[in-house]
Amino acid sequence: MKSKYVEAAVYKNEQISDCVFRLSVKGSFDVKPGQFFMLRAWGQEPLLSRPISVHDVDDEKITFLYHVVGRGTQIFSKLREGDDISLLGPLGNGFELDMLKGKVALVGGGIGVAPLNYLYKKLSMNEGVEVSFHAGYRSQPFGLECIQGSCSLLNIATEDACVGEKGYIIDYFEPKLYDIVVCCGPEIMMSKLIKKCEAAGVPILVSMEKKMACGIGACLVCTCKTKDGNKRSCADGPVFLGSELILND
Amino acid sequence: MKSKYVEAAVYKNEQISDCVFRLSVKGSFDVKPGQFFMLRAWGQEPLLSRPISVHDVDDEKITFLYHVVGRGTQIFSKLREGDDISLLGPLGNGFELDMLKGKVALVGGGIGVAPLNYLYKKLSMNEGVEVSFHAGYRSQPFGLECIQGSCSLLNIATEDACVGEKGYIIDYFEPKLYDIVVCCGPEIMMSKLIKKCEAAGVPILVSMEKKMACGIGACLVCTCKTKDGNKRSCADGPVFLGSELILND
Amino acid sequence: MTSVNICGVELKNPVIAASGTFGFGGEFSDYFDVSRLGGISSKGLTLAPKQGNDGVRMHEVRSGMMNSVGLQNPGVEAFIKDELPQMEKMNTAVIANLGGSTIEDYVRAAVMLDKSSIDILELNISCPNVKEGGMAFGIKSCVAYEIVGEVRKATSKPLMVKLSPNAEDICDMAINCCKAGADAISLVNTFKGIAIDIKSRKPVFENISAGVSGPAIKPMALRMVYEVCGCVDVPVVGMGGISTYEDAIEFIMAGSHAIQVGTANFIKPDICVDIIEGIEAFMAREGIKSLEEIRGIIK
Amino acid sequence: MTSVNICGVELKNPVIAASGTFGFGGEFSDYFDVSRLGGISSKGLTLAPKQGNDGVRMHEVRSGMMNSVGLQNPGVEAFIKDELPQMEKMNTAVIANLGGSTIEDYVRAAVMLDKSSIDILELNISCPNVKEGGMAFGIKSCVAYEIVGEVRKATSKPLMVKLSPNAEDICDMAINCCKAGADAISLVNTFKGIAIDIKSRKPVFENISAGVSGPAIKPMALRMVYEVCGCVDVPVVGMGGISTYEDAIEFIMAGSHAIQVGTANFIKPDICVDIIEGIEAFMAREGIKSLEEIRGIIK
Ligand SMILES: Cc1cc2nc3c(=O)[nH]c(=O)nc-3n(C[C@H](O)[C@H](O)[C@H](O)COP(=O)(O)OP(=O)(O)OC[C@H]3O[C@@H](n4cnc5c(N)ncnc54)[C@H](O)[C@@H]3O)c2cc1C
Ligand SMILES: Cc1cc2nc3c(=O)[nH]c(=O)nc-3n(C[C@H](O)[C@H](O)[C@H](O)COP(=O)(O)OP(=O)(O)OC[C@H]3O[C@@H](n4cnc5c(N)ncnc54)[C@H](O)[C@@H]3O)c2cc1C
Ligand SMILES: Cc1cc2nc3c(=O)[nH]c(=O)nc-3n(C[C@H](O)[C@H](O)[C@H](O)COP(=O)(O)O)c2cc1C
Ligand SMILES: Cc1cc2nc3c(=O)[nH]c(=O)nc-3n(C[C@H](O)[C@H](O)[C@H](O)COP(=O)(O)O)c2cc1C
Ligand code: FES
Ligand code: FES
Repeated sequence: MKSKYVEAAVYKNEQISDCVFRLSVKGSFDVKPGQFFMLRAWGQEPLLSRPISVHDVDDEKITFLYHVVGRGTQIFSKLREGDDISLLGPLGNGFELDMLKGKVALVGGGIGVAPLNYLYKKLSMNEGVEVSFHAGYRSQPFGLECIQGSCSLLNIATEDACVGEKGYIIDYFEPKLYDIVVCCGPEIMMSKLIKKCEAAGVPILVSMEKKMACGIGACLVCTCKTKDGNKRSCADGPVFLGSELILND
Repeated sequence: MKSKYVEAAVYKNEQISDCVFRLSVKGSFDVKPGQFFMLRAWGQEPLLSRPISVHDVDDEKITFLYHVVGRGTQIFSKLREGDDISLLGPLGNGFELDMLKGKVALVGGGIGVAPLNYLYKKLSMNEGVEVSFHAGYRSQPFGLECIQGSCSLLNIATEDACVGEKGYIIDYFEPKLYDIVVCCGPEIMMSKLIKKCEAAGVPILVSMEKKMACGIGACLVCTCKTKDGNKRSCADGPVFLGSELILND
Repeated sequence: MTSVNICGVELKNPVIAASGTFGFGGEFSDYFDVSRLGGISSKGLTLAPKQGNDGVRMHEVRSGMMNSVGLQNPGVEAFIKDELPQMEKMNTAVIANLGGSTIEDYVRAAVMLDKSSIDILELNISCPNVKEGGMAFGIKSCVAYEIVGEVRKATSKPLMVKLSPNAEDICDMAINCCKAGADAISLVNTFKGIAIDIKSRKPVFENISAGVSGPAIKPMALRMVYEVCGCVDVPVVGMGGISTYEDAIEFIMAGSHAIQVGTANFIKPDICVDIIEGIEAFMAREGIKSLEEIRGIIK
Repeated sequence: MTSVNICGVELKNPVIAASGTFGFGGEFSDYFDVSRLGGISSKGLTLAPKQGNDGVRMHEVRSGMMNSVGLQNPGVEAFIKDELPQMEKMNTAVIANLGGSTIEDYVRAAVMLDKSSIDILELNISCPNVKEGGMAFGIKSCVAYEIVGEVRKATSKPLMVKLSPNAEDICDMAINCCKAGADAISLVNTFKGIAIDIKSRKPVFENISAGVSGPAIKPMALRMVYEVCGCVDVPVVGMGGISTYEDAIEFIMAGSHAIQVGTANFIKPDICVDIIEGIEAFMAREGIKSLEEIRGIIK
């Protein structure tokens, strides 16, 4: 699981929804769910590589799910089979599977489902774990291929009510029913859910997305405020216990 | 022949020799031989577009021949059919076909043969013009597909003697045999040939390659020193009479 | 409404083509209707015609370019006779950009321009590519104070002074120019930089240094514009690396009344139109009626 | 031979990892053998531990980035106890980068470092991201003179003073630092810039301004290094936007004894090795036996 800088080749890159793409890269990678890679598929511009979570891994490739939002992800969206891409990783602490026992709820918002897919896959191989999946989207759901049909409980909410409940997934989510909650989504969603879980006395793990430069813990631009001082979300995170974090608002 | 900024699609891009590629772009263009386009096949970096001469034109496409030397031409070399490319042009004065009568010698050095191909094609359709072609290369010749077999006199010299005479083409070239000479190649080659032609009293046209920014005559970074003051090689050139130019050395 | 008023001159929108990057406007009229522009700042003029610098004049750098044109221009007299008549017909504000190397030359040229039909005189005290003294004006506030004062006496045209980012203290410089009579401030001109050709082991430029422009300089330019807007009361025209409407809005939010677009004109000849339309669309989207609502809003 | 001598310290090659971009070296040892480096300049230290700035700390710009870390660091004492022992084992020159906001703090920290095993003390008088006074040291030569003089008295370690590109007059600044006892000069630190979030209509950074680094600043940084090399006799360590061996050679040809690589470490963790190998290959190709042959050759 040692982190490396490697140059690899694109296996497949396909659009799976409005602005959402799935990219697979050839190679064999040993990764913990919740870890990420710094990806780069260009020479000089943009200057920095882009942090993207691991969506899936198998023997011959690693898969990422990404939302096209700006310069870097736009370049990713144009990649074709065989194109060069460099990967730095795996990075970050990832989810501690040993902590995830009993009734585990995975809660994803939008592109936040990306890392939860691989976590789900790993968890569902463990004994004594009962996983449920809760996903919220603005509109059409995506990234649920592995989960649909396999997960005993899958709740979906969409803001435009095109699938599942209408509104925000966390409004339909009851922490008390679970032993532990894992959330990945927009910061505002995570902070609301942390409060809800705290009120219910249920522990929650979240994956923080801060802007990153080095990705390996050296530059200190990606810090999160925690009760224990500033922590680097790339190296000490991106996964934090909700109870550790000091969130603004 | 009005210059425009257009976004077009790549028709074909193929490597034809070591570091030399031929790129065709879809569209119908009305161009004078010796004119060029500012090409851009990237978003932000490099900042400036790249000036490339017209190598050939037909009803459905325009063709460029280019040498991969740096950041921009490297990006060109990776283009594939259907990719986006923008073109600004045609730009520059081009060759005045009316001046080219009688025995006309076209002398190209390396990638300098690029614009001479299209000039050859146009000239060979004119009555009363007898064209010969003289091309020098470091090693393997390229860009002579139209000329080979059609041109009554084709002389080649290569520095490594792999084809034709060994050495520099201008050392095998006798201006006195011609009514007018046209040269396109490295600056040092053109300035030597200008001297040789001056000594022989034969007029010569050359195509100057200066670094360009705007390509349309506004920024004044591409000036050539002439006996008539500084001239913009993008708008007043790139074709100049050898006798006009003040060359250093 | 995108219209703005700069020292009494009404611009239909805040987008001005920057000096030295747009010639006298003619070259660009082939590509778009230049009357769309808020204004055009002419190629830098000098009293006498100038051939400009020898040697390499341009070198590309990361997200930018360096130039060493050295104020090649036909001189003020020829400008008024041969170029201004065309510029007048372009139906946009005409700004004459004036450079020089002695106070006397500046003043004599200003007197000639005063009698012409130009809308605004942009005094370039900052060209880094002229050897003889041109740069010093833009570096020391006291020198700038003197020259602006003399030119002020020579003209009743609206006087906009263009600052160099190489000034020792940009705010002090702006304040001194205003004290000396500037009606507006524009900034920034190019940053002084160098480049070396490692093969020949020589500087790329004969003058050694040259002026850096383009997106690379934007964060620094924006900072200087913000600082100057905070310390003078006259309108400020910001520039430096603007290539998108977002960049333009940033400069306006930092306090600029108008903005100039330079190097970006080389990316796409009608990029100014993209920027104007982008500003209009942004205003519509955000419900902004007048640029005043957002000008300097970050303060 | 790529080795160079900086104020008595022998570096195996001229490539030093720049402060704030390389932590204390440990994070990078996973990716390459850090003993390949000429040296490592530590994350900027202060007397007391610092949590750094709040809010957004990084914003990407064209060919560069802006940072507002604000000297987050464990403090000099913890550095000496927890980090220095590891750094010593890295078999490369250890440079302690020292920042601060008062002369007293600088002096007390320097006294502590004087007793440690560091090879060089790099005095950062130029951090743009610390509110209380940190910046002023780097702007006015007279203030710099005073602080360098006081630190000089406090330490017998080789003293390298790191200049800010925001200095009013970079040459005067360098000369004053040398007069006050600097054994070497390094430059440049980051350029002061700003960025605005046009959606929220607010500056991106809580401190409003932040430090710009990366390839975008190279032409300006190289110009300043060239100018400083022309006016001081001590070794100069150049930096600012270096990301290739060609960039490094340019800085050496401008007169640098050694160079530092900052932001480029984020592009590829072992980019310093590419630069070292590129310099070696260039020297071999061009028949250069020692960097002295090309150092300052453009003068
Ligand atoms: C640990 C981690 C894991 C991530 N995993 C995924 C993933 O699996 N799939 C995915 O689509 N995205 C993921 N992201 C977010 C992704 O990194 C950003 O969307 C991407 O960097 C944007 O790059 P861009 O060049 O396209 O956009 P830019 O042009 O750089 O910016 C566009 C917008 O995205 C925001 N943004 C830029 N960088 C980041 C960042 N590092 N984090 C959050 N927002 C950012 C900007 O503020 C801006 O609003 C992850 C981020 C982190 C830190
Ligand atoms: C009017 C004109 C017509 C041209 N026609 C052709 C053509 O048909 N085919 C072709 O291969 N090349 C042609 N060139 C040269 C071509 O423009 C350059 O090779 C190209 O811009 C290099 O871009 P780059 O990004 O790959 O290299 P860069 O990384 O920009 O530079 C690599 C090397 O090329 C040199 N160079 C850069 N720009 C120019 C330039 N504008 N002119 C000359 N040298 C330059 C640099 O000094 C450097 O040594 C022409 C140039 C001009 C001015
Ligand atoms: C090729 C070129 C020539 C220039 N000539 C002048 C000039 O004559 N007078 C002047 O005041 N500024 C001149 N400038 C500076 C620009 O007007 C502008 O201030 C600067 O380039 C920064 O803006 P930009 O980054 O948008 O280009 C010139 C810039 C370039 C690139
Ligand atoms: C994230 C970051 C943190 C930095 N922290 C420090 C610091 O603590 N002390 C210091 O002297 N310079 C610091 N710098 C400045 C760099 O050491 C260097 O001077 C500057 O970035 C220019 O070089 P570059 O363009 O190669 O990055 C920092 C730069 C960055 C990007
Ligand atoms: S991105 Fe550099 S420390 Fe996290
Ligand atoms: S490239 Fe601008 S005038 Fe020729």
